[in-house]
Amino acid sequence: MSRAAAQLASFLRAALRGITASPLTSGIAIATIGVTLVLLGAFALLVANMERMLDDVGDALHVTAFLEEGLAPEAQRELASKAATVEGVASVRIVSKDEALARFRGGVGRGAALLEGLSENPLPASLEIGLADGYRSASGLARVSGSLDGLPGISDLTSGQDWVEGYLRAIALVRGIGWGLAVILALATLLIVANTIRLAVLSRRDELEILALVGASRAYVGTPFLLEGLIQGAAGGVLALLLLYAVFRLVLPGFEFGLELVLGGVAPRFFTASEAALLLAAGSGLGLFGAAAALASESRP
Amino acid sequence: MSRAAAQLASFLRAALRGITASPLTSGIAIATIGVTLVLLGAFALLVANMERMLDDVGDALHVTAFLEEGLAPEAQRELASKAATVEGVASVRIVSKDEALARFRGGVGRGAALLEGLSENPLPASLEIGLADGYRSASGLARVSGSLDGLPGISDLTSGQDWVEGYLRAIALVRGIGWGLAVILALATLLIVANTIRLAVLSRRDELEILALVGASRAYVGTPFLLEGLIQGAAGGVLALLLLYAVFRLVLPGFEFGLELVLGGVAPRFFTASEAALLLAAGSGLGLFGAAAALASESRP
Amino acid sequence: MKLGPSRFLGRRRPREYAGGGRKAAVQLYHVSKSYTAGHYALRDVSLEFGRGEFVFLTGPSGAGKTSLLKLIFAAERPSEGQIVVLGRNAPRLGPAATPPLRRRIGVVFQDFKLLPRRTVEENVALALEVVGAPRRDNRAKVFAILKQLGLQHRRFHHPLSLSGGEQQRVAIARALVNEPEILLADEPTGNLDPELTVEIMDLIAQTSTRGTTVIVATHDYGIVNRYAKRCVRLEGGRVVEDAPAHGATP
Amino acid sequence: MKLGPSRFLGRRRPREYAGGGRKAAVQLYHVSKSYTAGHYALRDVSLEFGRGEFVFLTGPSGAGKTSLLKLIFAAERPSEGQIVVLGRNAPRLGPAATPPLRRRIGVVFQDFKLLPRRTVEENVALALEVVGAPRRDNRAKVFAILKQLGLQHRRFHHPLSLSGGEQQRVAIARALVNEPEILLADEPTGNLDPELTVEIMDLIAQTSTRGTTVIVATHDYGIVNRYAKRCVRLEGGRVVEDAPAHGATP
Ligand SMILES: Nc1ncnc2c1ncn2[C@@H]1O[C@H](COP(=O)(O)OP(=O)(O)OP(=O)(O)O)[C@@H](O)[C@H]1O
Ligand SMILES: Nc1ncnc2c1ncn2[C@@H]1O[C@H](COP(=O)(O)OP(=O)(O)OP(=O)(O)O)[C@@H](O)[C@H]1O
Ligand SMILES: [Mg+2]
Ligand SMILES: [Mg+2]
Repeated sequence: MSRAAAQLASFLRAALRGITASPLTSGIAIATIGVTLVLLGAFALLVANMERMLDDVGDALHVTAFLEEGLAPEAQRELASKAATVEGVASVRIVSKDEALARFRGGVGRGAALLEGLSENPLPASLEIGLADGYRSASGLARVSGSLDGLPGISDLTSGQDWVEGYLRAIALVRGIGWGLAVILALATLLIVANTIRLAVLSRRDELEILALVGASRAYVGTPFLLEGLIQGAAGGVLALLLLYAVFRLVLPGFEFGLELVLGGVAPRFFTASEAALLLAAGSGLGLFGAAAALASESRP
Repeated sequence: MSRAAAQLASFLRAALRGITASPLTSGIAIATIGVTLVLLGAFALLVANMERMLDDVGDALHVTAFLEEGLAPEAQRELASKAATVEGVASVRIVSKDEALARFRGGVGRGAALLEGLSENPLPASLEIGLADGYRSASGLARVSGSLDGLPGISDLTSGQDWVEGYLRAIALVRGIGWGLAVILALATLLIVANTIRLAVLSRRDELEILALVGASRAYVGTPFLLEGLIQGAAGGVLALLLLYAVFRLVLPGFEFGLELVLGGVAPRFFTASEAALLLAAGSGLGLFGAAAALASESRP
Repeated sequence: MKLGPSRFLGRRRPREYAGGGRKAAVQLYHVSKSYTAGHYALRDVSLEFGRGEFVFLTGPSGAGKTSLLKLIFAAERPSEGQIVVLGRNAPRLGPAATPPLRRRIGVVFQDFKLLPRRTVEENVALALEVVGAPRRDNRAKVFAILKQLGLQHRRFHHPLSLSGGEQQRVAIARALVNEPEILLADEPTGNLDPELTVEIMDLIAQTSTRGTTVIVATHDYGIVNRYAKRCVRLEGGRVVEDAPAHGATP
Repeated sequence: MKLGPSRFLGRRRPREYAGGGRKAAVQLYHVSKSYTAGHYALRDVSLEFGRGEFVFLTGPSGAGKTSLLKLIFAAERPSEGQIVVLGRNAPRLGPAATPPLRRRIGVVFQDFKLLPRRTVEENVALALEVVGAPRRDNRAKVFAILKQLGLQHRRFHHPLSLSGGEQQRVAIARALVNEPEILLADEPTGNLDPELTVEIMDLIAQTSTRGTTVIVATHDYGIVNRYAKRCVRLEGGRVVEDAPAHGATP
C-alpha cells in the first residue's frame, strides 16, 4: 500500500514536472481550457436562469372563464370550487365585475376616465384559472378548456388561446434553442479541450518513445501524462469558475435593473456547489480524455 | 519579380510541407479553429437575426393619443397632420371610436358580446403615432409625448409609458447581452485559435532553432510558419462556413414554424458574401496572429 | 494429402530453435531485416551470444550494426527469422511483455536518447525507477555510477547543457546502473577522448566478467584490438567474419 | 575629471583589435565563456586562424571544444573578450546581421542537427536555399556532394531512417555544399569507420587547399597525426598546446 502511494507520488511528481518543464505550453493549454469552460459555464448559467424565468411565466399562464350575467356571489363561489376539481387546474380566483372594470381602466390609461359616465358596468365577472405543471402547454390548455366548457354558469372561455398557443411554442423554442446551443457548446468544449491537451502532449512524443525504449511499462509511461492532462483540465476548470464568479459578483450587479426586467424579478443565481463541482469534473475529465487520446495515437509496443 | 514569386512559392511549399508532415497536429489545429469559428458564427447569425426581429418590434411601438370627445372627423385629420410634423414622429394613424370598440371586443373575447346592449360607445377615438428610428427608446418616447401633450384636441396620451419603458429597457438588455456574449465569444475565439496555432508551432521549435543555426534569416525561418498559421486558420474558417451552411440549409427548415414565432415572421438569413469573407479573414488573421506570437516567443538572434 | 508439406514445414520450425540456448543470452536464426522493400539492412544473420560473453560488432557505416541491436531489444521486428533473447521470443512479445524484457537489457544508444527535461541524475535513475526500485536506494547507486564515469559534479545539470562526451557518458551510466543481463552499446566511445575511452571500456569489460553479456558496436579498431575479444564483422547486412576471442584481456 | 579614466578605457578597446586581421579568418582575444556562474567552459583563450588554414582542436571531453566553435559562429556570446570572424565582431551582431555571417560558415554539429521532416536532399539543399540560390542549380550541387560522400542512393530518405554514420555524412554534406569560407566540424568522424574517415577527412582537407579555413574538433589522434596540421589542445577551457603544422600532407 505504501509502495503504491510512493508510486502515485512519483507519478504526480513526474506530472508536475511535465507541466512546469514547459510552462508556456501548459499555460496555453490551461488558458484555453479555462476560456472554453467559461463559455460553457456562462451559457449554462444563462439557460438555468432563463429556465427559472420561464417557470415564472408559466405560473402566470391561466384560462379566463367569463361567467353568466347576474350569477350570485354564492353561485360564483360554488362554480369556482367545482372548477378547482377539474383535472389540470391548479388554482381558481374569482374576478368580480368591479375588479374587471378597475383592471380595464388601468389598461386603457387615463383615457378610460371617459367610462365614468356609464350607468352600468359592461364587463362580466370571471374565473382566473391557473394551470397545473403538466398542463402549461397548448394541448394542456385545450384539454382544461374543454373540461371547463361544459360547466353551467360559464358563458365563455378566453379565446386568446391562439395567442397562448403561439406564446407557449415560442417559449418552448427559446428553451430548445438554449439547450441546443448548450449541447453544441459542450461538444465544442470537449473537442477544444481534448485537442489542446493532445497538442500539448504531442509536443513530447519523443519523451514517450525514450521511456518505452528504456523498458518503462505502459502504465509507467502513461500515468504521468494522464495525470498531467487531468491536472491541466482541473486547473482550467478552477480558472473558469473563478472568472465566472468574478463576473457574477462584480459585473452583474451593475445591470440589476435590466436583469430584473429580463428575469422577471427572479434574482439571478450562481452555480450550486454540486454544479461547480460538475464543471471542475468536466474540465478534469476532458483533460484526461485528451491525454488518453494523445497517448493512444502515440502508443507502440 | 520572378525571383520573389519563386521565393513565395518555396515558402508556400515549406508551409504545406509543415502542415502535411504532421497531419495529426495540423488536423487538430484546423478542427479546433473550425469549431470555435462555428460557435462564433452561429452566435453572430443569432444576434443578427434577433436584431432584425427587434427592429420589427420597434416598428410596432407607438404612442396613443386619445382625442377629445366630439371632435369632428375633419378636425381629427387636421390634428393628425399637425402631429405628423412633430419631431420624432414617423407615422400617424387615426383610430375612430368604432374601430376602438371593435378592437376592444376582439381583445376581451366572445364575452365582450355583452357590450352589445350599450346605447353609446364609451371608447374615445385616438391617434396611433409611430416613432422615428432614433426615438424608439424610453427617453425618445418621453420627448415625443411631451411635444404632443400641448396640441389642442388631445385629451390624453397613453400612460402605458411605464410598461413601454420597461419593455424597451428589456429589449436593450437582450440586445446588450447578445452583443456582449458575441464579444466575449470573439475574444475567446481569438485566444483559442491563436493558442492552438501556437501549440502546433511550439512542437517544432527545434526546427526553428536548426534553421537559425544554418544561417536562415528571420524572414526565411518565419514566413513558412506564418503562412502555415494563415493556411490553418483559413482552413478552419472554410470548415466553419461549410458546417454553418449545412446546419442552416438542412437543419433549420425543420423548425420553420417555431422560428417564425421567435423571429416574428422575419425569414432567417445566412451570412452575406462579405460577412462570410469576414469570417474567413478572421480565421486567417487569427492563425497568422497565433503563429506570429509563437514565433516571437521562440525567436533568438 | 495436399496439406502435407505445409504441415511438415509448420512442425519443422519450432524444432529448429527448440533445443539448446540454456546458456545463450541471444540467439538469432536466419534473421533478415528490410525497412524498405528490396533493400535489406540485415540479411540471413545467424548468431549466438553466450551469457557473460563480450562481443565486438564492427563493419562500415550502414552495415546493419544498429539494426541488429534494435532487433535484440525488440525495438524493431525482423522481416524474417527468429530471435530468442534471455529465453524469450523477442519479436513475438506483446506490448505488455516487452517492457519487462527491456528492463533486463541495458542499451547505450548511438544518439544517446536522453530526456532533455530531466537532470543527469534523473535520467540515470530512470533505468532503476522503471523497474520499480525504491527511491532511497537509487540515489546511492546513481551517484556511484556517475562518479565512476567522472560525472558526479554534473548530476544536477540537464543533458542539453552537457558536452557531447558528457552526454555519452550519461547514456552509458543509464545502461549500466541497473546491472543488466545484457548490455548493448552502440558506438559508446565515439565522442570520448582516448584516455576516457580506455577507462570506460574497462568498466564495460568488468561488467562482462560479472556475468553480463556485452555487445559493443564500434568503428574503433584500436579498442577492438586492445581487448582481443570475439569480433563479428558485418558488411552490407551480412556477417562476413566472426573471429573468436584470441587471448587474455590486456 | 572624474569621467576621465572610463573614457580612456572606452577608447582603448577598439584599438586593441582594430589593426591586422586582414588575412585572419577568426581571431579570439582573451575570450572566456561561463554558462553557469563560477564555472568556465573557456578561460582566457586567444587564438588566430588564418584564411585557408587547417586546424585540429583536441582535448578531453568537456574541454571546451564545442563551446569554442559555438562562439565562432555566434551561437553563443563570450562572457569576456572579443571575437572577430571574417572581419566582423561576431558577438555584437544583431539578429539581422547574424544570419549573413552564418551563411559564410559551414558547421558540422556534433549531434548533426538535421531536420527530421525533410529528406536528405532537402536537408543539404537548405544551406543553399538559405542563401537564396536558385533551385535548379542546387539539385546538381547537392547530388554532387552526396555522391562524394557515398549517399546518393539515400537522398530521398528522411534522416531518422539513416544509420548514425549516414546521418553524420549528411551533416558534413550540408556544411560543405555551400563552399563556405570557414568550415567548423565538431567530431565529424565519430560515427564513421576508418576507411570512410580517411575519405572524408581528405575531402575536408581539399576544401582547405581551396581557401576555406577549416577547424576540426576531434578525439581521433589517428587523423591528427595523419594530417600533421596545426593542432590546438584545450584542457579545462584553456589552451595548453598550440602545435604548428609539421610537414606536408601525407
Ligand atoms: N549550454 C550549457 N550550459 C551549461 N554548461 C555547458 C553548456 N554547454 C557546455 N557546458 C559545459 O561546458 C563545458 C565544455 O563543454 P563543451 O561542449 O565545449 O566540451 P567539449 O570539449 O566539446 O567536450 P566533448 O568532447 O565531450 O564534446 C562542459 O563542462 C559542459 O558541461
Ligand atoms: N528506420 C529505417 N528506415 C529505413 N531504413 C533504415 C532505417 N534504419 C536503418 N536503415 C537503413 O538500414 C541500413 C543499416 O542501418 P544501421 O543503422 O543498422 O547501420 P549501422 O551499421 O549502425 O551504421 P552506422 O555505423 O553508420 O551507425 C542503412 O543503410 C540505413 O539507411
Ligand atoms: Mg549505427
Ligand atoms: Mg563537444
